[in-house]
Amino acid sequence: MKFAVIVFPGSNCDEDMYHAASEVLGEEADMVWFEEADLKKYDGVLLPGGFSYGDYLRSGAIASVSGVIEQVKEAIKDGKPVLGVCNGFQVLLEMGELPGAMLRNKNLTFMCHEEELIVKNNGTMFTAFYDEKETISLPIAHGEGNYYCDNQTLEELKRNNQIAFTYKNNPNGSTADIAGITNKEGNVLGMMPHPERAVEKLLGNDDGLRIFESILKHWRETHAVGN
Amino acid sequence: MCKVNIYITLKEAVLDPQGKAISDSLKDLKYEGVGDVRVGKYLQMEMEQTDNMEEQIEEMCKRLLANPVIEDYTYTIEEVV
Amino acid sequence: MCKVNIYITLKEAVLDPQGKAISDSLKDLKYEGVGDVRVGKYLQMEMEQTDNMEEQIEEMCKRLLANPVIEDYTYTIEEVV
Amino acid sequence: MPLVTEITPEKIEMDQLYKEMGVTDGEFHHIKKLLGRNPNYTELGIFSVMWSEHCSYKHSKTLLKQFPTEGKHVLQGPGEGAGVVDIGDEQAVVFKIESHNHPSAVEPYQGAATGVGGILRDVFSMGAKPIAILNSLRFGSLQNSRVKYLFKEVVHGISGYGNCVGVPTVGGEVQFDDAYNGNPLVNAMCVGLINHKDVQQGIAKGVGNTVMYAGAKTGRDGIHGATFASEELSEDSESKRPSVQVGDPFMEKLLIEACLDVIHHDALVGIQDMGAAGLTSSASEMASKAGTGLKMNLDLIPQRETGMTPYEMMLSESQERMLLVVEKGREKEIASVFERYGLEAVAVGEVTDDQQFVLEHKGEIVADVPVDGLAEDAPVYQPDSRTPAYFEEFQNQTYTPEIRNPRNVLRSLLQQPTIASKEWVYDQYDSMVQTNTVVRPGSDAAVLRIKGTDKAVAMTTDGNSRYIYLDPQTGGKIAVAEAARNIVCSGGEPLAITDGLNFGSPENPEVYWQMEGAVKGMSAACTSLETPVISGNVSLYNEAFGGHAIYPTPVVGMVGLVQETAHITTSDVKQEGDLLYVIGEASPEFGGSELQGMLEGKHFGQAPALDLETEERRQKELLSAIRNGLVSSAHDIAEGGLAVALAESLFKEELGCEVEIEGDEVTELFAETQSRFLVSVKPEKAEEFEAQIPEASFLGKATNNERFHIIRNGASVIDEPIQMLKADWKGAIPCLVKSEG
Ligand SMILES: Nc1ncnc2c1ncn2[C@@H]1O[C@H](COP(=O)(O)OP(=O)(O)O)[C@@H](O)[C@H]1O
Ligand SMILES: [Mg+2]
Repeated sequence: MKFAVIVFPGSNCDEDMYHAASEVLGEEADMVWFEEADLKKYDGVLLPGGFSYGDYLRSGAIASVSGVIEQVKEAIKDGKPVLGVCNGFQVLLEMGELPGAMLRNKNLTFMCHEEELIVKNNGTMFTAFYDEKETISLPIAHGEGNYYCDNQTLEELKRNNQIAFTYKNNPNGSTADIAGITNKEGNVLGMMPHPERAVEKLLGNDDGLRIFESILKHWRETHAVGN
Repeated sequence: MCKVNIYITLKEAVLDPQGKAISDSLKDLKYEGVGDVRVGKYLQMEMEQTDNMEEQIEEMCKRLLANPVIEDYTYTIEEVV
Repeated sequence: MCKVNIYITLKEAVLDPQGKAISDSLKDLKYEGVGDVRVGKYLQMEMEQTDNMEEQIEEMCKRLLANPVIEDYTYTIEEVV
Repeated sequence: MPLVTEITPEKIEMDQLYKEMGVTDGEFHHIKKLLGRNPNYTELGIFSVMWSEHCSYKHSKTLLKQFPTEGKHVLQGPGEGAGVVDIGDEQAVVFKIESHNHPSAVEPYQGAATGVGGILRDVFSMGAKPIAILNSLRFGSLQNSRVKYLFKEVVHGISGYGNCVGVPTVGGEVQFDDAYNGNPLVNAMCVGLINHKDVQQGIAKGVGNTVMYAGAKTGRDGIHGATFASEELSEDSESKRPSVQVGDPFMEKLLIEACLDVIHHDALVGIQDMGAAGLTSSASEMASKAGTGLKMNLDLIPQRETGMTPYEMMLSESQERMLLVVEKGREKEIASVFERYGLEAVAVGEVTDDQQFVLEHKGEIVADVPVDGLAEDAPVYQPDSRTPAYFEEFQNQTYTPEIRNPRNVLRSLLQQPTIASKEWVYDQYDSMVQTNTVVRPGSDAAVLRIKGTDKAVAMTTDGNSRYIYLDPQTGGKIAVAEAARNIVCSGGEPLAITDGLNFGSPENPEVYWQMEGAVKGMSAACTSLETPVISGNVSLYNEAFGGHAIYPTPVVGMVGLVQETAHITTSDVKQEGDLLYVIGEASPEFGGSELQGMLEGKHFGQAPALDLETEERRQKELLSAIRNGLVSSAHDIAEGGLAVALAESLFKEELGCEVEIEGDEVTELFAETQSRFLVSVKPEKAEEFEAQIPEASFLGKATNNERFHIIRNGASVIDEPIQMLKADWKGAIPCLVKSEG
């Protein structure tokens, strides 16, 4: 499988995402500079976390109108898996590909530590390797991770089973403890916690690796390659 | 040349933790008449005057400057010489 | 009850990286007449009317709301019923 | 800004205007002699910043010469942007510490943020990829509302900048003491990783080559910053406030990427960041190092504001700017590297052969001064030194604390902000980005793996200024030894240090005496622990209104090499049943201790003694036991003594302990005797461990009953639920920060 890791000006978890996909998962991956991307060549798109454009104005806002975005929309339409982590989640929200918006953390400070998550939906192409209701632990690192949506949207998210992860102990004030959601079609996942930071035992945690493995499994199943 | 003043505020239904923190500290500092505080953005933008200026500003606000899910915006245009 | 609108802006000589990034992005989006953008804060504060209101607001701005090292502020007071 | 160009050279001399720039009568005459005429305003400005303490080290140069700077791992000692140390496999680490004390006292968010930005540039201008940031902070009492504000904003500033540029902030220290009430210390350290062949130099070689300017535009930021950083804080600093510079971490991130690209370009000759004294120091230093001259046309400098004078451009401390020297005719190639990141790189001058620093503006020569005059001929002073009366007095004092209830004492100690958990601080820092952080903040040293190898690097900052105040020489030794202990406890071999020397006014003979002693002590420890000084920074005149000098505060930033990731060790006791040992005996040493401060409200008496031979031997023995896989956890015994070290080691897993002590209770529990370690060992390794470290004495073991239990002569001395102690320790700083006042 071939992944594109989109690099925006000021992206800073791009290399981590690349490392997870290529070195740890062992699949092909490229870091593609936002102006030079040709996403047709890729099977999946990874929108990295951290920051982009200094997170000026609102996190993810400037990236969400930048040059590569039309192609990301194409990829989504084509049904390719698109994973947005942290800043990538914020970009997807700002693009309108996922419902809702991010507010500043309830306590107004940036926070970086591991949080326990509950897998709410293991039926997605991103979560197949988890058990339903399994508790996993992933690092968070954000200042604007307080997920907001109105009641109607929340009802819809629940009805469509779009909530992928919730926090066990809501750290940031997110509506309904939401940590990650998918689009209706199920091929876009946005999540604040960083799975790419938790793929190696040496760093203390590999709970995040199964997200990447799930994507790969799904791709293999849908692209039964005879070799 | 014009100066466009854009005011971006959080929608009423959206909680504003920053506003709340400010209001709380003002009360701590014994400013007793203070009630709710809401924090928004105030953008000052230089812009060349054109015919469809308002249209353009509306568009910028919708596309980039404000996030319609959580924010409202208003603006004023001043001419400068 | 009053509504106090407070506008906090960066002092003129102070760098505004955020404003610059926004202005660059608007230019990328082909809003060509756009020049400098400066980002400030817009606070809306509820406050009970008192005699020394302006004095109080001045003081709040200096002590807490604005950072006098790099920011200026102005405000308006609206009465609400 | 006044129209400074209007002031004539004659008037400068007549009205002694040079004094306003911090230039003394003697220095002014020296300048006149160097030029053979009177300097104009721009030239004088250039001299004033180059000869400021910050750039010229005029009051500290003779001391700095005492530091050992060479060693088998050192590839580049002091002199360049940062020092370089070999870690094998053709790789090296590059690191340096720098202070931003004065700017942070005035505008804490931006002061701290730009401190981080500046130290990053020092490292990536060497060609190294920044892999970690550490921060060493000192504040006054958190009861004070201004201090609370400074503390919060400094931490926000570091997190705001560091998180955005994507370099993890992995460690540091924060100490609180009334001595810093008016004058906080903000020192930031950056560690970078580089391949030997990529090491760059800030050097303007090759007559005719082009000088290029890259990055942010020049504005009127921080003018006088460099001189400001060398003046005592006064009421007047308030009015200098607008000169505070604002950082743009987004720009910095782009600059990092562009610079790490450009170093691979063969058209690049030299590269240097614009730090203190901006264009002036970067340009003149690059020329001075190459023995060349340099000519710039100021009309070509990218400017953010209109009508800037040469003086303003040359003294501006706008952030996120770099100066490059590139082969003539290949400017476009270099510019295109920067363009990709949306950055501007423009030619602004050329390298000349006359060893003059020449500036042109609007068709006129506005400055023409000898390069060496700015750098090498800068004045050097040998300040007077005098032993303060307090020192003699302290030498004759013995202090024995009297306590009634060790349980309450322990609980209070754990809540002292200097001892309490710093999680409130480091939770705001992204400590994991770049996915190398194996040991995050909270243990003795941070440890980062080096991708593609089985190696790791350990890093820490340390420096207990109370000991240094009591006895600069001993305290200086302790600072280096403590840093090394933290590296060793983490499984690393100490390699080298960077030093941040923060003191009061060197013109005060008693302060200078402190400087002398501290440097002497540090040098001795560096020599015996084989950790040479490869870079550093001096911040003087740290005196708040009324001439209250801070405690002498040299900070040691140390990096060590962990040979194999399997050696990585943390301070947390891992599981029930593990055996607890202490290496080194306690003696009744309480001068400068946390306990003394808590009970007496001040520090006095003798600093704890340090024997460097013992220190070195114990460190070597412990490291080899760790490498042999015998040690499950290791923690140095520091502030608060054994009781605090033991509690800290049990918090993570919330284990209990059953420990038996002998001898004097207060000494055993709370003395701050040096060169001691608390170690836990799996039962099956006990025999081998004891054979390797015969000096280790058995204390007891970790239990699963969650009680912190200490016994003496068969009776319980302390018996508390570990969760309660942990809550005391974890809650103290958040509680102080939130409280009103
Ligand atoms: N300002 C800070 N920034 C990041 N980490 C910090 C800071 N202050 C303390 N820490 C972390 O907290 C832990 C304990 O610090 P400290 O009490 O100074 O340890 P030690 O006494 O072993 O040097 C260390 O891991 C340290 O890196
Ligand atoms: Mg330690």
